[in-house]
Amino acid sequence: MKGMTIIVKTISSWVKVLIFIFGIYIILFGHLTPGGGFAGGVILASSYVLLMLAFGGDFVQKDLPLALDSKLDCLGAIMFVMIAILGSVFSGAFLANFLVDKYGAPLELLSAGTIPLSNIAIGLKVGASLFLVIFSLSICHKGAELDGE
Amino acid sequence: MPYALCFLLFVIGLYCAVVKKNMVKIVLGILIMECAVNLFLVMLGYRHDGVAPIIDRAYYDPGTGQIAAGFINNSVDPLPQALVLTSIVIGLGSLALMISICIRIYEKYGTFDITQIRRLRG
Amino acid sequence: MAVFYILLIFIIIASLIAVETTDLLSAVICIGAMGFGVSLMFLFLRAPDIAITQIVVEVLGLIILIRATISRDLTFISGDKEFFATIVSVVIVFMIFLAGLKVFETLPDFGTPIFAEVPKAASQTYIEEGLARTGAANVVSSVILDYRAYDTLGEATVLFTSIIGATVILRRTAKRKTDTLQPASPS
Amino acid sequence: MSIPLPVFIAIPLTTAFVLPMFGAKGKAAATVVANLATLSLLALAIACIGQSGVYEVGKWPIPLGINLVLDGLSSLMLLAIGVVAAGAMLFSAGYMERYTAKSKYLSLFLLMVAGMNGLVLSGDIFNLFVFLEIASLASYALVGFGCGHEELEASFKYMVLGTVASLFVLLAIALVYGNTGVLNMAYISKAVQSSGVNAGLGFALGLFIVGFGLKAALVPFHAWLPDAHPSAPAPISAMLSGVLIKTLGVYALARVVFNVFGVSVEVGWLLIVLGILSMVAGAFLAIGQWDIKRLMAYSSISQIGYVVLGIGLGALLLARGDSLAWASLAIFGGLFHLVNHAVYKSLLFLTSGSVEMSTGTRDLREMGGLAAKLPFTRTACTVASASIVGIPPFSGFWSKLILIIAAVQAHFYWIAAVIVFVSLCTLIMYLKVQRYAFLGELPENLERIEESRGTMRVAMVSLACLCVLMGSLVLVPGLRDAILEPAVKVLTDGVKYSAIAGM
Repeated sequence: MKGMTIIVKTISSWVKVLIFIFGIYIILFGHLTPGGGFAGGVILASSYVLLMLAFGGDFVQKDLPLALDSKLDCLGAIMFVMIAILGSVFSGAFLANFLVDKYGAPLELLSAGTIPLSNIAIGLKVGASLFLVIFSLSICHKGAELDGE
Repeated sequence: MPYALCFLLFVIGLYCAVVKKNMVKIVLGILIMECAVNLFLVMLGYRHDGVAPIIDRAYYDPGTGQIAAGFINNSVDPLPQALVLTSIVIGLGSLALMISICIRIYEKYGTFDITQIRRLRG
Repeated sequence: MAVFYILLIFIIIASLIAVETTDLLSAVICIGAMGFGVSLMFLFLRAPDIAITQIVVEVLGLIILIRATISRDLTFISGDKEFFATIVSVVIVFMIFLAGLKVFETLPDFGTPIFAEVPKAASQTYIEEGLARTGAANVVSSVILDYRAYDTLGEATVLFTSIIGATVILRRTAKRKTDTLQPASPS
Repeated sequence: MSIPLPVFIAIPLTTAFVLPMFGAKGKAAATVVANLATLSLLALAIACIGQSGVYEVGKWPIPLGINLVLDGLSSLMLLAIGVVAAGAMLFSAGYMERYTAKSKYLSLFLLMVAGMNGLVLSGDIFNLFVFLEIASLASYALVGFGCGHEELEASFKYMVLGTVASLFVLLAIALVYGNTGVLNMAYISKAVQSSGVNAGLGFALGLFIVGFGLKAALVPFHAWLPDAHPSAPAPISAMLSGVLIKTLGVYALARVVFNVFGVSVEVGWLLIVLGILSMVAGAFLAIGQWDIKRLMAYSSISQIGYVVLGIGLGALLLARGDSLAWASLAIFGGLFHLVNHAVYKSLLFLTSGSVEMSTGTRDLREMGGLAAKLPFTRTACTVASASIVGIPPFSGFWSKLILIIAAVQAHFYWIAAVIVFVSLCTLIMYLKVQRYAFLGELPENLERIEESRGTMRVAMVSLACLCVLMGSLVLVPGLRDAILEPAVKVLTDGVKYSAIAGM
């Protein structure tokens, strides 16, 4: 896939950073304002999709190789399961919020126990996996070898 | 009455998924059905002149830890919203899988028309 | 109230056009319009969380859908299945619709949620105690990530499953050719 | 309760999330890890026999949180899933070498197992839907795993019907929530008892029956099964026919009908009619098939009919207030047939996979005389066929006998006649398999074939041994009281399930 004109490239390389930061904001403030891990993760993915559309697939491959992307996907999922299992280790029940009341006061950024951590894990997972699938779909027709074996 | 319109949307999606013979149209029908169910769930929790289930500083007293009665008595139902969030994600996942299958079938058969894709007898 | 009717009728018209148009790309764009209508509807229904999620999902979903339809030479496909089958399906679907209309009389009226009528409903507890017990000011967030976090674990797994499934479906070579030690029968 | 219930979900999920990282080089290690996971699940399921309990996830009391419920029916299903998953996973270790992306295959397999385990343990109706979707999505992808023409087509058909079924279930859940305001199944049951089944709940029940019926491939909704099950790789066919349609279809249906809404005469008759339609139509369609896996897939429709017939008969008798003993006998027959079918149908699909791997074809007309070349496969296939046909002392005989006795005692003589008739049809179709595949002349191009070996052989032989021993589940009182009786009691108790909710 070839890239677009220089104007589009320049603008989207700036806009991409803004979208990325906005996605991180949505994830981190998920327990206080509308949004959360899922919406933020989709926004993270869309920033890379924008980059892919503007610069072409090969450019993004250098920035975020598919192998790394697929590992990030697994990593996010494992993080979430680990939070769940740690709940049963520290608090005696699967998925228990074992960090609640340990830090922060209500309505502050650092509060709500494991909820922000879960948001980060989900955001990572969703962002990586959605980018993975869109990228796979876009290189599919070129006959390129996917990250199989 | 809004419920009935929502159900009409569901039925339109069902009609599209059952009757159309283009694979992408079938996928679109399923998307419409999904949207209708999500909308229906959120509508179940709506309250006239309600407020969104998010506590901001106007409703919260940090000193006593009390939540204002204006929030407790007027908030819309948060539970269906949580369910819909889950079901939207499920919908996106199945959309991705379905479109992948569609694209591969198009590669193999060169068409989206399910009446021409008949290697298997039903 | 009026805004809900306007939006619902807009959504229904958009979906009807999407169903009946013969051009796939227009159909996909109409689905996009429907999705944004639904997103606005969520906003007016006091569900900003879902409105945000719906809108970003709609954008990504449109990208996926357009990927499927664009640069396909055969986008103009009209017509339905055989006439008889169509009539039968339409009749069945219409009967489901008529049966469904009766059902909505049993629900509480629009605008009076069920949890207000049920004593000690879970939703009321979430609203009253959610902040104190979980520390999250966003009650929806406290429900999906604490009270019902098990659902969210399942949801993340669904996404993981479908992505693994999609990459499996899209891979180039599926079967090895090395170990066919038997003489292949002419099929 | 000694075993924390989330283990049943946590083990397969964690393994499935780790496996894709192994990639191509760690294929052998990935296979070992996946087999360890399924074996440990089997061990845990055995340890759970006879236990019961409720686990509140995240320490939230219901109805605030989600609870996991282990009762007789759940532990029976867990056991069936554990046995079939362990056998199929062992078989895939050798069989799946033919395909690429094996680590992703293993991951999807475990996700499917996790979905089914989560479904049978869940005590919350929306949570049940989420796990149903996990298992379904994994199975859609696995049906299309070969990426050939037929596989993709079957997968698309399966996926469209499956997604529509899931949306019906979701709409039903929304209606139930709109009417009762709760999602926990015990609380819904309590609310239904106090309010009665009004139009909204009745419509929801109809949607549930259609949705789960689509997943179980009962006859008006069976269109996807004869394409999807043969197209999948053999171990996956074994999983799909062996446990998936039962967990997603029959178990969920039984749970909703018996424990949540309570039985009624109409629903009982509906289930009986669906069951008989499936039995007869499936058997007739199966006899005409020449593709060995397609024949077995149609036979699955027929056999699932027996299960639904038994459960429906029980529901009818319970709703009429007839003798409890005959109702529980009918349900006993249905559930015992469910377990039997899980074991012998998965064994049959594994043997068909072994035949296909050796001969390279699935067409019965191109086979013949394989008995000398494939002794292990032949023995396993004969044992499983004898079971499915119902030759005493194999297990299928006992479950059919129990169903017939229950039907006769309830004065439904025609149902007993239909059961005998369909058994004869089953006999014909499996005699056909034996005759054309294993006996007769060996075609020239099959002179040099070899028997499958290693783990595939181990899997087939152990399942065949189990098939022979299955009869003891009903003949040995200790085993019967430990495994089947509690499951029957869960269904006959009906809406007493709501006791979990407290007062």
